[in-house]
Amino acid sequence: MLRFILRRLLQAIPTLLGVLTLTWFLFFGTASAESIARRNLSSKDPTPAQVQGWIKEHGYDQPPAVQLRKATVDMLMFKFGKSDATKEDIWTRIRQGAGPSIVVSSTIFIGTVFGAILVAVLAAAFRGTYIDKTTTIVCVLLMSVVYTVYVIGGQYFLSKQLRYGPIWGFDPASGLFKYILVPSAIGFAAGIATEIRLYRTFLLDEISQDYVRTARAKGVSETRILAQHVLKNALIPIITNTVAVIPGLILGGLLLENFFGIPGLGSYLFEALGSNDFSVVRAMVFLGTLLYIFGLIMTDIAYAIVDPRVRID
Amino acid sequence: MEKLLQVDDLRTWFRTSRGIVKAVDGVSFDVAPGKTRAIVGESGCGKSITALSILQLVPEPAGYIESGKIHFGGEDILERSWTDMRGLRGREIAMIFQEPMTSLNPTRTIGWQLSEAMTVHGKDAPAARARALELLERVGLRDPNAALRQYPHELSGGMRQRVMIAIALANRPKLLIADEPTTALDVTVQAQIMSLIKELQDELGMAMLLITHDLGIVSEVAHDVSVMYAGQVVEAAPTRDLFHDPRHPYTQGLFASLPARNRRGKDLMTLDGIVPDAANWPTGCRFAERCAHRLDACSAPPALHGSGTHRQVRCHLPSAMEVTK
Amino acid sequence: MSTTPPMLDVRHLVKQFPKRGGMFGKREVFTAVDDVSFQVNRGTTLALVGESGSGKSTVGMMLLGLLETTSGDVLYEGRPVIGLRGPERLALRRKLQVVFQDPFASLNARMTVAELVMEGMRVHKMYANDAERRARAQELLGQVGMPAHALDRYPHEFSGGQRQRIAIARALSVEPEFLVLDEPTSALDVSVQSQVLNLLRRLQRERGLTYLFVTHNLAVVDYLADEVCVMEKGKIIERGMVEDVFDHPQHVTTQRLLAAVPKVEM
Amino acid sequence: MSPTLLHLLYNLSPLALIGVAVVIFLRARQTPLWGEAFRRLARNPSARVAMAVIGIYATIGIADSVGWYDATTQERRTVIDAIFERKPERTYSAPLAEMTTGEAKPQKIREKHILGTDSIGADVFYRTLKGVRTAFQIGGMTVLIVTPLALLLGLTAGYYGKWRDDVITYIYTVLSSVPGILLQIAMVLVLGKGIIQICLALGITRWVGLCRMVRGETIKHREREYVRSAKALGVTDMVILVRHILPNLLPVVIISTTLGFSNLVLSEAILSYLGVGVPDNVGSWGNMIDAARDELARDPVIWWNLTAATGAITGLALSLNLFGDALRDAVDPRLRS
Repeated sequence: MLRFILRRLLQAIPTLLGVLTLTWFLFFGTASAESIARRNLSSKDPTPAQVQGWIKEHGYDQPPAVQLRKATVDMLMFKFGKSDATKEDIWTRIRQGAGPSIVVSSTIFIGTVFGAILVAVLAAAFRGTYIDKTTTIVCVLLMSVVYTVYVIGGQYFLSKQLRYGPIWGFDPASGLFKYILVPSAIGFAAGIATEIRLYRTFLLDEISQDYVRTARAKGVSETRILAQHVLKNALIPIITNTVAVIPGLILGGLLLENFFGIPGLGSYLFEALGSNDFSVVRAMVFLGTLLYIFGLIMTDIAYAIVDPRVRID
Repeated sequence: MEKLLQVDDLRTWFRTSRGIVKAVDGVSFDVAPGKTRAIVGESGCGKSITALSILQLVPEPAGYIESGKIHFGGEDILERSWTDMRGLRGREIAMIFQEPMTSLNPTRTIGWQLSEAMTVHGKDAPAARARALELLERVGLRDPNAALRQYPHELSGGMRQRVMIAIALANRPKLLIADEPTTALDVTVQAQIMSLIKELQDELGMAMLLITHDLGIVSEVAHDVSVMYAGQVVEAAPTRDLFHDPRHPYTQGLFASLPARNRRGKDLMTLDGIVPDAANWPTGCRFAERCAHRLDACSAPPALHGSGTHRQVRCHLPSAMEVTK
Repeated sequence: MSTTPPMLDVRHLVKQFPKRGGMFGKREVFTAVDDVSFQVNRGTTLALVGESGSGKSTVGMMLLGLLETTSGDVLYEGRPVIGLRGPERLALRRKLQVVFQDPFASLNARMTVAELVMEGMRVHKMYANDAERRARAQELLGQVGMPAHALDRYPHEFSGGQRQRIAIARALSVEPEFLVLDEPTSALDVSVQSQVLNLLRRLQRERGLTYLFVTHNLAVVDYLADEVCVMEKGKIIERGMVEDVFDHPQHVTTQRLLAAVPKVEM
Repeated sequence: MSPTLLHLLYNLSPLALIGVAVVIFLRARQTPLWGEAFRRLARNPSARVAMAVIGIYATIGIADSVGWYDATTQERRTVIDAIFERKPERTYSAPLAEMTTGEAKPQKIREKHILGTDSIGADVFYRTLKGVRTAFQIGGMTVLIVTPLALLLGLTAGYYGKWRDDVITYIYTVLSSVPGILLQIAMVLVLGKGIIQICLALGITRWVGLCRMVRGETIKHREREYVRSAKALGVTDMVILVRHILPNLLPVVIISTTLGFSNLVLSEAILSYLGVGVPDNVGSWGNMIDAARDELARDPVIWWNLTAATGAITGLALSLNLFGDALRDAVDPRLRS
């Protein structure tokens, strides 16, 4: 197993290098330092002196070799430098933001996965009946609504009209629950439909397998077939489809956090977008990628654990 | 003699986009205790659906049993609900399937799947475990102890089929339904599996319904044969009688089309044309279109003449009808 | 004792596949075909029999150039064929054709029968135009016993046996001399199998075709083939005239194979 | 070139698009697979409703693409502008309101703004209609980037294998390692705002999924007997790819493209909200939803702007999803007997 993990980590290196090249190209290769400076400077028509001053101050005048180092080696060492806009240390902000983000997004994640499994199992158990059909239609409807509408509408109804939670802010000391209730509910509603549809397909794929017929011929009840045979097999694609996003939960939700004033990494990125803060966006892109690659490795490990057919040596 | 299984005028139909497909359309046969009846026929003749109908395992919701009676041990088991059938499945009537590669759950151990066959019928877990080991030994797995903890993908096709047999025989059923049990296997493995089934059948005094398209296997294993064509039984007889003296033109054609040494250099007999569409059977004899001996009478559906114990033929030809007297 | 060289001369053919190995592990290989040699004479049928995994189909694929060989030579009419490229390879492909096991898989469902049968003629620039090719396709379909209206239909409108005839017509369209028959009747019912076998026999008689018949069905071999090679684990373990091998099998595996075939007692 | 002539040429593009679509449809109907699929679709009531709704949207989009050069304003005016454009009010009014509020001399506006006006007085119905073309542009152009790219690379990687496969797989592994939304944001940030930029950003991130699927399917088909027998006949690789394998992949590609289209329409709204979407001067549902955030926070609440945009975008996405699902059912070989 250790060898397997080690090998998988080694395999991630070329991918990581590729991503570093890509981010470097995106942030240093395509945009000129001057254009970055102009966008960041508050005055509408900055003088060339202002622009040059900004470039110098933020280190965009350094030779390409140094910029390449900044985009690769420094990134790998988590030396993200300072924000272009606020001059805060990016890594400090990331550490501060991880906590709130992970609280909200993992609540949503766990709720969505378990909720979706539950509904998908019900739909599969009653496949072909109106219960199944209704579920499908509701899912398609839920999937057709824009995420922003969930957030805006959810906040308006749940927080403003029904007052289930505060509209703004995050103060765990005065009770975590009330701050995460409404954002979690919104995230749950926005995300569950896709998962239900996916899991239902996985379950139905398994139900049509030959081994289910064998189990029926043995005299096993439909409930037991669903719980002991089908679910166990369907969990393999379910797990391998969800594990990859787990590390990324740290990044939180871009819109949700911003909307409810949750001081997580999502909010941080949102602010950075608003202020054209390239250095922060760069750091977040790298961090997100790193977490995702880590998630993929976890997926492979999870696969090896849950599926006896996968050989790890 | 009292019949263990008696199927009367079974009709299993499917709702499809092309209309109702009458896959099994009036099939009757019986199986005596301890004896083997083979149902032979070519692909699409309805033989597998017949087998699945007995256990009410026809794929739903498209498939359904339209009418007919299935008596098992004197009781009409079609009267039983799906849930009530569960007590029968795997305990009184067991079934093995064609595809050993996919018929076992890939994520459960052999031991687990074998024990389950017994625990769902009330055996406690330790006893089931002990019997599982015994069964694996009996069906000829080299290392039964290890096999208990193995997953299906770790076994070869032949070994998996042995496990399927062990599962089927776990509760000492009175009837085994074997649906093409050796079709997916290599010829030497086929022979081993078939002889294992026969051996265990004698040991348990079990009756068997063997579904196959392989006339060679029928000839070696079955006591009685029913030949199916286009959703119906066209001829039924004790194996020896049927092989020595096939009466239905279809059965005759089937035998004459087999390649063999003594037919070298000569053309084989062929049945020209194709099986009619199951969504739209002809009103008369369903074989008439391909039959070399077609009569005017063949535009009317022939009945299955003859007695159940001797020979039955579904044909208007005088030569076919004469033997049934 | 024939003095003419064999039509197909296979010498020490080997095919190895790399086993799935990690980046640390040594490159291990699996030998699917292990030093196989045989000859096929013009106008005869050689059967290659064996159980699944014996390497018999792999041999067929290598002869057709659908699979690269690891080592060994194949001579067709005395000329080496391995590693041919460009026009020479194309010319060889005209002479060597194949019929596969599964007529449901070997005909592209998105093409009409006419397109399927004409495709090879187009590739080899046979006949002046499509009208002539179409006429030829119709003729070929007639020869394999298919109705004329089949031309503009799609494969799924036909039964398994009919599709196999279309596949045969497609193979014949380029006027080959040698056919690799890879389990051509295994997916068919007996009553249909006999139609295809009769057709193959007739075509051999009329056109002097040479067959390499890859199969596990010993009854078919006994009926159709002149010579037989029995394969096991990539090696040929026994070869000879069908009557000799079947009546007096020398190798224990051949004996086991023959004994395992259920006999129809009539 | 005179502006008038330019606009005439401009008008030809949607018409050409319709022409191509009709020709493809008529040809596809000749083949057994699509002919049967269309018959099934025509029988499926939800597919019929979905197709009708998509048809209405498409008509609006086309009407908004056909226009002329207005000499007085020196701008392009489309059919939609001519019919539905309303003079902006000074401030908001509710749907079918009698009067605008906040006017010194309240004027009668009844039946002028059926969906009301937003907080700056713009007609909501007109803005909603203007969003249609943007949605189709973004969806359509992105699909035009995604599908050929994914097909070309997926078929190449899957069919030839070896080093081509390694390179292509590596490229898409790297791309898919960057979380999609982050990559899109980064790209628009770098490229600047604009419809083309959004399409590029969406295209670059979206082709991976389709490419991976095409590659997988191609590998499956490459081993099929029909491909082998074509090879044995001497058919060239290019012909095998285009004439044999591609037609067999089309159903999955078309279904995933339809479902992807609805996703793209939704993505535009999210990107616009994040400030990396459509420029403010282009009518888009994303921008309307963005504006609605403030309108909900004020008192009295302006809800109709959000409702109209949500209704429009959901209607289109829902129809596309339903149509995609129905199409999948219609070509799914498992449902055929």
